[in-house]
Amino acid sequence: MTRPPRKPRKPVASGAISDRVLEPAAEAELELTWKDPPGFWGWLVTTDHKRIARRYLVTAFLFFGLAGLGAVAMRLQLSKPENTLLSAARYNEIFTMHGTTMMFLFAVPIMEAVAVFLVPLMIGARALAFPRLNAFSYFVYLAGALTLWIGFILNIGPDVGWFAYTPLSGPEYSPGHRSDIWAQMITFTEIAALAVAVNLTTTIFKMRSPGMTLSRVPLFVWAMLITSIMTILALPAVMLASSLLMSDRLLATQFYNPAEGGDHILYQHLFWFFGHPEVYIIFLPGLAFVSSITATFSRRPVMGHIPMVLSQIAIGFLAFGLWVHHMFATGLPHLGDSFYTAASMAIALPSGVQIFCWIATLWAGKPVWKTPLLWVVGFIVTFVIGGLTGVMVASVPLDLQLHDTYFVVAHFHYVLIGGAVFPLFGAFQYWFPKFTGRLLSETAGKWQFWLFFIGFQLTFFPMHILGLLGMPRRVYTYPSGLGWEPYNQIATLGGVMLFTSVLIFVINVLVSLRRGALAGDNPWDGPTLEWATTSPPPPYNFMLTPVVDSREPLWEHREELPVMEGLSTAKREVLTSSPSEAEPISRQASPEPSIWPFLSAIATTIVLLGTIFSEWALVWGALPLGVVLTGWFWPKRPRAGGEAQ
Amino acid sequence: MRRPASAAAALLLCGCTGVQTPLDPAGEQAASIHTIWTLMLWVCGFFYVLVIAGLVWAIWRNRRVAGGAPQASTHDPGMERGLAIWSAMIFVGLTVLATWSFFVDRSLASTHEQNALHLRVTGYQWWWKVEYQEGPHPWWFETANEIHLPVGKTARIELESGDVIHSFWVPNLSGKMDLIPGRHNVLDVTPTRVGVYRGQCAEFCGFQHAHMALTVIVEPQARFDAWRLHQLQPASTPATPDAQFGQQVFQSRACGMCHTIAGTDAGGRMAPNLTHIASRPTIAAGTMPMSKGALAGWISDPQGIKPGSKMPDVPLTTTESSAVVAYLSSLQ
Amino acid sequence: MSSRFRPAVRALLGLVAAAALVGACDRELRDFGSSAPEAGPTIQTTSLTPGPGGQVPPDPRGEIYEKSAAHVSEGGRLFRWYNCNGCHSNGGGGMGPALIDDEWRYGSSIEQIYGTIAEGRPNGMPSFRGKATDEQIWELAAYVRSLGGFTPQASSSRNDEIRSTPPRNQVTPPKPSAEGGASVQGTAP
Amino acid sequence: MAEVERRRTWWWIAAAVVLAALIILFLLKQTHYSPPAAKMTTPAAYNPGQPTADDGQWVMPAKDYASTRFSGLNEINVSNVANLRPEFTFETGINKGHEEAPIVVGGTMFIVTPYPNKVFALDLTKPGAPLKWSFEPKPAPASQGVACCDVVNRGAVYWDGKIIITTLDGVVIALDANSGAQAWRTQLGDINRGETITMAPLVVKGKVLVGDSGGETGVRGWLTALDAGSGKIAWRAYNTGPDKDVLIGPDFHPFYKMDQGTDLGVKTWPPDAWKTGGGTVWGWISYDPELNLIYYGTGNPGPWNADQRPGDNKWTSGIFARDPDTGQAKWFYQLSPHDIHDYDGINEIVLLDLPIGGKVRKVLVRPERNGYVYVIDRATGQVLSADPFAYVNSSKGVDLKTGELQVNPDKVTQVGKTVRDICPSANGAKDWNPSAWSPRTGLLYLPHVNMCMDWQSAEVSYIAGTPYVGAEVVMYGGAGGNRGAFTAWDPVKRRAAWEIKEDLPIWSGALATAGDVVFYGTLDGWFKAVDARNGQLLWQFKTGSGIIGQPVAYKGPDGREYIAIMSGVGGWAGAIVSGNLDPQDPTAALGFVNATQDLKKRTNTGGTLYVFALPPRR
Repeated sequence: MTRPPRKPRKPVASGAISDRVLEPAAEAELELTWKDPPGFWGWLVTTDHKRIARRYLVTAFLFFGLAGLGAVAMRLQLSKPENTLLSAARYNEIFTMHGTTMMFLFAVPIMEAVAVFLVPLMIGARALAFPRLNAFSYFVYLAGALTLWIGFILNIGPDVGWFAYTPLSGPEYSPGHRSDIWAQMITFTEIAALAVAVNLTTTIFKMRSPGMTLSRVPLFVWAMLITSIMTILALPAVMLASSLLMSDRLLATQFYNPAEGGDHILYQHLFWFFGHPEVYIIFLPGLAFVSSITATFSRRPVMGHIPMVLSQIAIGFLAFGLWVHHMFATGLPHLGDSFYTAASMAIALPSGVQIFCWIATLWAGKPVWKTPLLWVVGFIVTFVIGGLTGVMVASVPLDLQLHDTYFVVAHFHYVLIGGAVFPLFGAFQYWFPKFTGRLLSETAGKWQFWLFFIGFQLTFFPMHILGLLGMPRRVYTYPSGLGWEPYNQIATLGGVMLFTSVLIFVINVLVSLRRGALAGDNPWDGPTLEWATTSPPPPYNFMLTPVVDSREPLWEHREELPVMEGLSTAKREVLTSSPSEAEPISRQASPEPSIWPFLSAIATTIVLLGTIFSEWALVWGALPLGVVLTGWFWPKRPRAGGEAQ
Repeated sequence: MRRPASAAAALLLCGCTGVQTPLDPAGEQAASIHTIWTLMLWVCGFFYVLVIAGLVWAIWRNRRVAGGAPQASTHDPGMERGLAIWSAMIFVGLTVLATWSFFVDRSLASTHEQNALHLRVTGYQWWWKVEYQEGPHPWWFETANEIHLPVGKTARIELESGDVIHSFWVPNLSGKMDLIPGRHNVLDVTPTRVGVYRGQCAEFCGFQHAHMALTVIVEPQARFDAWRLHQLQPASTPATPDAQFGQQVFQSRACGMCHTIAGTDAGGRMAPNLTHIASRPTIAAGTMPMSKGALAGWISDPQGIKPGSKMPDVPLTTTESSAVVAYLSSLQ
Repeated sequence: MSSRFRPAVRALLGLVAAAALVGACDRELRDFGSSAPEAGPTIQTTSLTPGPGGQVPPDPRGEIYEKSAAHVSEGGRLFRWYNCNGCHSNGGGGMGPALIDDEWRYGSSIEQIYGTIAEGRPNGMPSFRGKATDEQIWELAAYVRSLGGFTPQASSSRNDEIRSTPPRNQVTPPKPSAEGGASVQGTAP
Repeated sequence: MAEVERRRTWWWIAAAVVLAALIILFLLKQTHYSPPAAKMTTPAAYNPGQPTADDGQWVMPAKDYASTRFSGLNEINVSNVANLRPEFTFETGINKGHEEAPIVVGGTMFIVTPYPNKVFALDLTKPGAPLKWSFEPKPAPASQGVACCDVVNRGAVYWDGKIIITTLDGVVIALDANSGAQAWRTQLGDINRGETITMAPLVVKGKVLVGDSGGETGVRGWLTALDAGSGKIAWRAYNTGPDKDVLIGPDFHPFYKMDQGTDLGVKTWPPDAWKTGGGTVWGWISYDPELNLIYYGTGNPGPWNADQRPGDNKWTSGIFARDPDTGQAKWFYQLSPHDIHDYDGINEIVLLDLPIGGKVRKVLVRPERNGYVYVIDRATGQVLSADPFAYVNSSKGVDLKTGELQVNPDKVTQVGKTVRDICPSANGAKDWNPSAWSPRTGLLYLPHVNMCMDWQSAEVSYIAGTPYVGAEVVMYGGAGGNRGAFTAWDPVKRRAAWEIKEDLPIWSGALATAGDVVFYGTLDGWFKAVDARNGQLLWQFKTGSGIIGQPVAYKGPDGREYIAIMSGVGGWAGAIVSGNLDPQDPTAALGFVNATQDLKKRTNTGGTLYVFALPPRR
């Protein structure tokens, strides 16, 4: 794309807005105030949401790669019948690791990472509401991820599926600590995800720039808000499920023992009450990326802002009403199941509305075919198939045939890769300059896109047919003669293409980090506030707080952006505002870098890992945890605060 | 983009026969589910074509305009109307599908066959126990990894689990149903076509989930009755000295601890009942077709063939092993 | 960004890996064939009299089996499959003596328990040699040890059954004095 | 028919009058010293048809063929029982459950101990009852491993100069009563298939009747008749399998339709399951010489897990009437068809003539494990009444039209389901421990339990010689806080006259005497005498160990009345002590341990005979 013809606009961050500008001395002071300590210590103590988000991004992407390697291994194993490349035990471990990693260590964290990076920028805030909590989240997430993968490397990897159904994951059928590691990994990652969700929700409600009323909140932020609220509501269910499982395994409680009044269906209810919203927790951020990319590259705002927002809210609501469609085959009363059929199908409506709006935006706009927009088109083509097969499996009778077959594998990969990973790669391409200051290579990006797109269809489309030919999921091998061989071979081939595509992306990133074109503040002429500051942004994000009077502030004010002063430069201060009208309320002190989040994460890790082996870890582990939390919450000397002007 | 479309077309043509596919129904239940599939495929296919058409149109229309200064958000009544129509279409489509699905579901749930054949299928890691109930007195007999059903008669299958969750799925006959410890599920199956079908466990159940299949043989009533009468008999006494030695070995070694052969002292209930094993089409839950060679292989190296299965490597001499094979293959 | 966190990640990885390697995971060992060296020393059973009996040479297989959670768990399954629970209940005993107390008539070492299962004992304990494979007898012996509280680390807390014994992974290992068996009451098996 | 009955009635009234007259005569003459019956003669119990006085002997555990356990002696009575004191004791040296009844013939008392089934003959004519002879049958030690519920023995029997015993390893032995020399020895059971013998034999018309134990090890139950003189097998009737094995012939006329048909012992089982189907005979046999029928109950079907044996499981958990000469079955009534709670049908059968519906009928009274007292016409097998004597929720009554037990569907046990709060528990509202009947009060004295259970069925393999149970059971005390009860039951009015609540389950037999005193013992060792009319506790004595034996009364060579009881805890109820089981496991001893967790703290093992008498008059 040709650089949009525009006059150089002085972004707020560079402090050159004519009459309202910080003195160089003040600017230096601001820089000093928000700067992290240097070196490794600075890495440990930082509370800068951008640094933490980048860390999150890299870590999550690393696990994406590991889980992808697992997928390739599985595809190779399945490339021919009765293959012996992987043993049954190893295959079961790998598909467990693949699912678990993709869901808990990649999809959720990476979406949160993008949100953690961009949300404060998009709402014109200096920081997140709880910066230290954010640091804590990352460390806890990292500890959980390492627990799982080090376990796998040491041959104690869980082998009970990412859903870890009891009784297979229970004390009788999973001896050793494999299931414990899975269950505790859940606790780790869910603590982290909940903390991020609380953080984002608070930030979005309380820290928007003056003038950014709810009706001016960008679609991206809306999606992240709904995602965060869903996270807060859904994740406790799975933590409950896994904690009860732990307690059954460690303390011989009887939650999942029908002989003593427990129930295996209870586990499934708890798990899917989380598990289904989880899909939308992953997918709504994807929609957020799509909306941002579509708007920028269509050169116009997304058509139907209000229907879009309402659709997202509707998805958020409906997502909690259809978990039972994962359990149609468990023999629950059929009449009740029909309700979940209706709810599951109903969710196609808001999804359909959004698809319409994006296509309409493309239709009405002047689309520029940069790589991010290709990903959007790829998203629509792919995701709609997943959505439609979703309607199919929502039907109770049809699901009884399709459930737990490769048809479902195909379906949810179309939904999750189509609905989240395609937009995510688009988002990488789109925001990479903001993350790093440099552009990714367009050529490599297009190669990556086409390889990925074709590889994806080759891998997963045949799985629909495999499912219809009766191939069940989670089988480490299959007999010949059932007509499954050709489709499996095509899928394996596609899998290799996918892997190559991701390799290209990795190389693209590594090369572009050093040699990529310098991006400037707003390389794509994007409309939202994150483009109003430097790339990458300074630790304090904005020198002066932007004042917003439109949904597309940078398109509205092409010359200069209205700003507001009054936040201290000598100490870390953020502006809080009212939840709906975003009227400034107060100047709030924002915490300094601190080692306590890291120490707290260590203490949490000790407790959680200890409880795999002994319930006494809860007691003794509470001591260090108490110490670090005391340190964390030790009252600071009251500082001068006060009302903003 | 073209790939899925052509593949979808291929899908319509392919897979219309097979022993383990819902696309080739041989039972009433599978047939009525198949109607939903057909309807779904057409309705969803229609919507997909519509979406793709819209997308192509949008891209085609703007093929020459690209970039430029951003437009402001505009109020476009045409677009709103389009959205309303689109939403209405989705709504109608969903209503049709949901209603159809609901009625099929009701029809599946409301099979109240008075005269049904009663069976109980119990899932174990990793095989199926099948028990039949017949007649005024509950004469039960037991077999494993095979189900014989008379054509045209509803079979009421009670589903239970002996360890973890399994799922009973014979796609040509009906949808799947889970076997959950502590719960009791029932599945009605009405086969309408004579044939041999294959079913497989459809819920992950541990190491050998992949090797947990069963064979369903739908046959005319007369043949079924003959089979049933035969199943009620105890095992035939071995005729050859080799087989007699095999029986001795079977009873005195670990075999009889887990397997039953009716009429002998082998009374284990934890593994498949082998009373009429030689008449079954497969061994080791569909892992291998029945043959002397397969039996010999299975007996000598179960952990190599089906790692993790509960069948131990029993150290037998070659003579003992071949005697056991001779004995087992005499159990017609 | 990456250069800044790389040392940290490396340090963390190293730390966790080192910590995990310290307790190398015998417990998680699960081989489907015989996981023990085939040619161990021959098991010598104790004399068929009550009491600790003569010295039984330790067998390297014993430790492998009783430290593996998978083997102990398989032993528990066989304990039910082979009707051991018919006499010994879930360890509390019945027709046979209790296995969760600290009284071991024929010795409590895994080799001695192996001998008891393989050869039987005169007061009613049948011999399982030949009926069960060698590996299964080791697994049974390992499970019986876990009932006695000798291997809480490798034990599961409970089965999906009616509540019976205290959680086996929570049992305090018996005092060393109980090893080798002591008092004998009555004449029953 | 009516005429016959009238004639019979008259006959009985005459007998009763004569008996009463003799008793009165006896009472009047009590001061006279009668010389000891040192010579062993055919005792009165073997002539139940004859109106004779109680000869003061105790020749079979049930006292007489009618199984009344009633002693006509009345020296010890309500007014003086408080003075009862131990006269002598005898230590058996065996620390297992002593369920046996001592046998007294002439001046000798015979005791057969639990495994190793030693026999002791005590000379009652000498002070302190010294040992006259003893006999060690040396049963196979391995038999201990297949005895379900402790290695008990329920007593010996005297016949024609011989003491006949059974041993745990399935042997019947006849000993010369005077010398202890072995007369013959016949192996009946095979312990390698789980067959043991714990019951006391009964001799009827020169035939020793013995059944096998092992309902928990998958045996096939039988009753065998041996020639008392030679020990040769006369006939054997199986309780499962084809009619020819069960000795069902043309004479077989069960009253209810459910028990009619051919080869039901095969057809009511899954193929071949009858071969390991239980239906053992380890309880009591009664005999009616007039009808020439023996009556005995059959044990539970095996395994306990009822899912493995769908069907009615004939002929388990029922009552057979057979011709003692040929063994041919006359009638059968199944008390618990397709038993799902281990309700063995082996309890005592008391043969009585009771006024029912205005006329005296020849009935048998059976306090059954399932919690009902059955009154059954002993000629035809018709159930006249069945009333619960304890709290029962496992069934809702007995349909007198069809004879069927109305099983409570909520309490049906099946695999994959834990059924809670089943009352009574697997040992029944009352187990083997026999009741006593007093013709003086018209009450049946039932020593029983008040227990409930949780039950989980489990798949179980048949492995010869190992337990074949397939159930995890946890028992506990029933409502009311008492685990045991001693009930005086009026079979005519069909209600309890009175009841004593005992903290621990009662596992001892009962004894009624003409002195209107009833005796029983408790698991913690108290031996109690209560007033037969109102249950008032008159006397009690703490013995060395828990009591699960059967009290007997006899007249010593010195003419005094003695009461004897074995003390030695064990059996199913006391296995926690005798087997040193661990109460941490509530399923131990098939779940009984949970109900008697405290027993180890309240008693200890032992094996002692206690004999009581009043202080000799000066």
